[in-house]
Amino acid sequence: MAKIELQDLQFAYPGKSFNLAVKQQVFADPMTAIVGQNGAGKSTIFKLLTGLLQPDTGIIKVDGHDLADFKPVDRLKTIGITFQNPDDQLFNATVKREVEWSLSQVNDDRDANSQQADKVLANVGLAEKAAENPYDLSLSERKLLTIATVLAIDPEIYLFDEPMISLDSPSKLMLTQIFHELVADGHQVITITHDMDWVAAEFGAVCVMEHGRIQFTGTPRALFGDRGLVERVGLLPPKVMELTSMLGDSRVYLSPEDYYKQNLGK
Amino acid sequence: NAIDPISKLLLILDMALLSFASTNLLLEAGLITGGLLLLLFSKVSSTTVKALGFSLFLIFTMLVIQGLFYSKNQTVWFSIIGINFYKEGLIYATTLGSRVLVIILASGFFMVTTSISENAKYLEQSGLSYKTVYVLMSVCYILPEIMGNMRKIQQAQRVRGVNPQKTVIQKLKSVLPVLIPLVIKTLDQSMTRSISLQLRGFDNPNRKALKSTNRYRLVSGLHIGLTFAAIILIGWKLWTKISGLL
Amino acid sequence: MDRKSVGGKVSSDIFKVVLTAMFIAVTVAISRFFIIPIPMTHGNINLCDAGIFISALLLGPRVGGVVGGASGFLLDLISGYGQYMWFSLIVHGAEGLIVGLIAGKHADRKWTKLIAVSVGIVIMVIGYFVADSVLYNLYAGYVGIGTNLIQGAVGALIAYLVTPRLRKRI
Amino acid sequence: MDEDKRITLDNLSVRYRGAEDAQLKNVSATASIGQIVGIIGNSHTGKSTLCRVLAGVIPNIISAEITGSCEVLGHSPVHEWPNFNSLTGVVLQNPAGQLSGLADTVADEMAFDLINQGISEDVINKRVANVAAQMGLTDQLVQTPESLSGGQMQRLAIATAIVTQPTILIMDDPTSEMDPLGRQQFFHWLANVQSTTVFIVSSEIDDLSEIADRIWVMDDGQLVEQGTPQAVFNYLDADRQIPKPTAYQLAAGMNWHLSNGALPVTPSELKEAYDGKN
Repeated sequence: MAKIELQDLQFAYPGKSFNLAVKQQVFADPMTAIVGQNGAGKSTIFKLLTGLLQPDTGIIKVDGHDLADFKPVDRLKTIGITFQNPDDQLFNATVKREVEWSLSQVNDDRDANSQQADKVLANVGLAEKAAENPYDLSLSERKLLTIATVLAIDPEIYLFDEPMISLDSPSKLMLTQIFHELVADGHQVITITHDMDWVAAEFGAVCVMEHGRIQFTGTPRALFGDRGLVERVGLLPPKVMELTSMLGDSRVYLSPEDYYKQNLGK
Repeated sequence: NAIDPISKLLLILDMALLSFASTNLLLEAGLITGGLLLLLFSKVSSTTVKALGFSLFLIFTMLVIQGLFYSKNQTVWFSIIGINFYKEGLIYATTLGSRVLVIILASGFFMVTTSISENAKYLEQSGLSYKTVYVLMSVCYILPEIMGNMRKIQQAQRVRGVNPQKTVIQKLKSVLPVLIPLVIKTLDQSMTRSISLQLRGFDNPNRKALKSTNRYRLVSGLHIGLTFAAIILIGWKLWTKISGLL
Repeated sequence: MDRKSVGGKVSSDIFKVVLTAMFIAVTVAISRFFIIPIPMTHGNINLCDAGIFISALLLGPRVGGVVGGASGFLLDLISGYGQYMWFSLIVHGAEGLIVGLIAGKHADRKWTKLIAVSVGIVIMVIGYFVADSVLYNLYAGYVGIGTNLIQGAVGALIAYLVTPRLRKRI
Repeated sequence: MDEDKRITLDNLSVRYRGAEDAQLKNVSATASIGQIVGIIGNSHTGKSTLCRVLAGVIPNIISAEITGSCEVLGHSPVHEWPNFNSLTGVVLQNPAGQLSGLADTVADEMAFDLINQGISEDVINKRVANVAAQMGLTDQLVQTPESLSGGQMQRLAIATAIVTQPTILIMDDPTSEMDPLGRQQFFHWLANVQSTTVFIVSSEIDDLSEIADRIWVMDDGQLVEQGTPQAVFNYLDADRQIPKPTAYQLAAGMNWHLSNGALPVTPSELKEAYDGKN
């Protein structure tokens, strides 16, 4: 698994009071969620990682190499990102061509690209729609398509900005499944999300941001065990914990299944 | 704030015409000072400063180009590292630059002293249909929104490998990936917005135009006077042109 | 929103009003992002003609004219080419109006489109020749013909590529 | 019950012009005045279309073939538009698209509907202040609408819908861009709304079960279940691929039943079932 390291990272938007400062951060877990309130700096980190923004000071290293030295093509092959709104990037005439276009940015072999596109579309359940216009798909399907354009390139590291927003529940299950497959294949997945139930149930690590600083990195169990911290940074615990604490049980539960495991048969 | 928007526009027109009618540098200087004073007495915003900076840069390139290559160049005024700058070209460029400055200063004055909603209210009160006012004025609000959409789209495409930054070819190649999502998104938003405007009573016959909070003075007098001045200036310019030809 | 099911079914005065305003903004936005200054004429090459042609071909002469005039005016105003703005109002306005008129109801046909857009380019080039000559001198006017032709052609090409994909969505 | 106090859909079908399939197929449902109706279902199942019919957008603004009948509190959104329009507040999916596009400030934006109705300025100012307080936008009143975050924009869209004091409120996924705290506040606000009939599409199953009086489940254009949250989630087929409330999941795994034999769907029901068990 590729390893991302941030060192003494500083960034400020010109003319705004917001500034990001990260002293030392390693994304070591294969599945990390970045959480925090709006304006905490989550998207700014993603933009720095993808080179949309340049840090004022400090460096970002991937597997020990400075990200600033990457050629554009290598960067595409190393870090792939999908944004929250699928409509910001779809412009080709058919679903398949949309995926092929992405592939053509890193690879000139048309036949290979076409095959790869078919494979990926089948993977996200869009094989039947390959010949349709992207804008004729439902919002949920369009979102899956933008994810497919990144899956096709198969970068080492995947960044997802709010992937669950506007997905319906079957698509959410499918995406979670895809995440686990990626991790099993040795990829790293880093996700920005507001969905604490999902974070608690599926992720190995959580990174909490507030006012441009990283306030916490650790397992979901450690995070939600620290109620003071959760409240201070404006998060909510997973719903199952709201319910169990109402029942007078103050232990940490990450999902209903987690609750059965700890309480059944006692 | 006692001047109504139309009078201000006419004032801009007059100043522009005056500066075009004359080739007298002193008069131009006077007009520039006038424009500057108007601007300073109202409120200076960062956008006007930026616009001014850009036009000053433009004028500078004008000075260089005309100073070097103006067709009537004869007298060398000064030279820098062996390159000669000619007097005729520089004077000509100064005249042109002053005209540009006058227009920009006057327009800047208009923009900083008149809020968009003030314009909208004024136009609606002076009898324009609300739909026309909407088209003319909502653009000012929609524009930042569209620019924002555009930036987001550009970023989304840049991380997919579109790079509009270097050559002209790259720039052109990046047009479609940005333009198509932008236009489709705009169509989409237009549809939502038109549904929502209808739901929110846009064409409700009970609509009452809001009373403008500003009281304008001497509206008709100013209009007539300024229009008259504009006509005289145009006439004078035409007359000098024609008599020049004769 | 669910486009497939709704696309093309909203029709009302208000929709046209909103579309006009939106297209002015889009035209200004794309022109702002793809702008190449031309020092010799103290002007620039931009994409506003693409936006004007698209509006005129898709939405007709009235919208085309308003989009042309307003976006030309606004663009010059905010990009620091204030000396051009009144000329742009008239030149681009006429351009959009005429393209829309010629294209009329047959804006799908290749030749109608081509003729309409060519006439539009000619109007634009002549208009700016006059503008450059008045603002500066005849020499600037002649230089402008070249750059404006390029600008018009690029705009026409983009409009040609984009309009078929959008037509069924309005 | 008095006929005027009911919402009745009878065999309602809707097909957009030029589309092959109907978006809504023979939908029949009832609800009563003052109730909150939660509409759930997966993508492309007709939820938004149903909202559009209830708001009268179909067929008055978007044309479509419509059969069957829709009566809301004795009014028909199909036949009595624009009279019906004055009774409703509507929040559509895309919040930015719902702004008037002609407002300097958030306060102006909220006042837009009221100005269109020709209401006097004093009343407008009072109502705007009141609604801003409800939606937590008081501090933002003097900002420009574009400067708001996605979640604030959604709250502004809701504010513009309720500022006219509608008797019927129709909201299509109003919390999609809100952060967890914002969403919690919104549902808390909604639970306390008085004397308004609310139709809300949302995928927040837990929050909906807690506040809704009725749940309508859509699948492939059909209304496949309707009833109280408890009844709906207890009988909902797992094939529908709709998640159950967390309280239900917890109770199902632990075998905590209510005294009527059903599984709980809300926190208070869960507590009841838990107390009965222990």
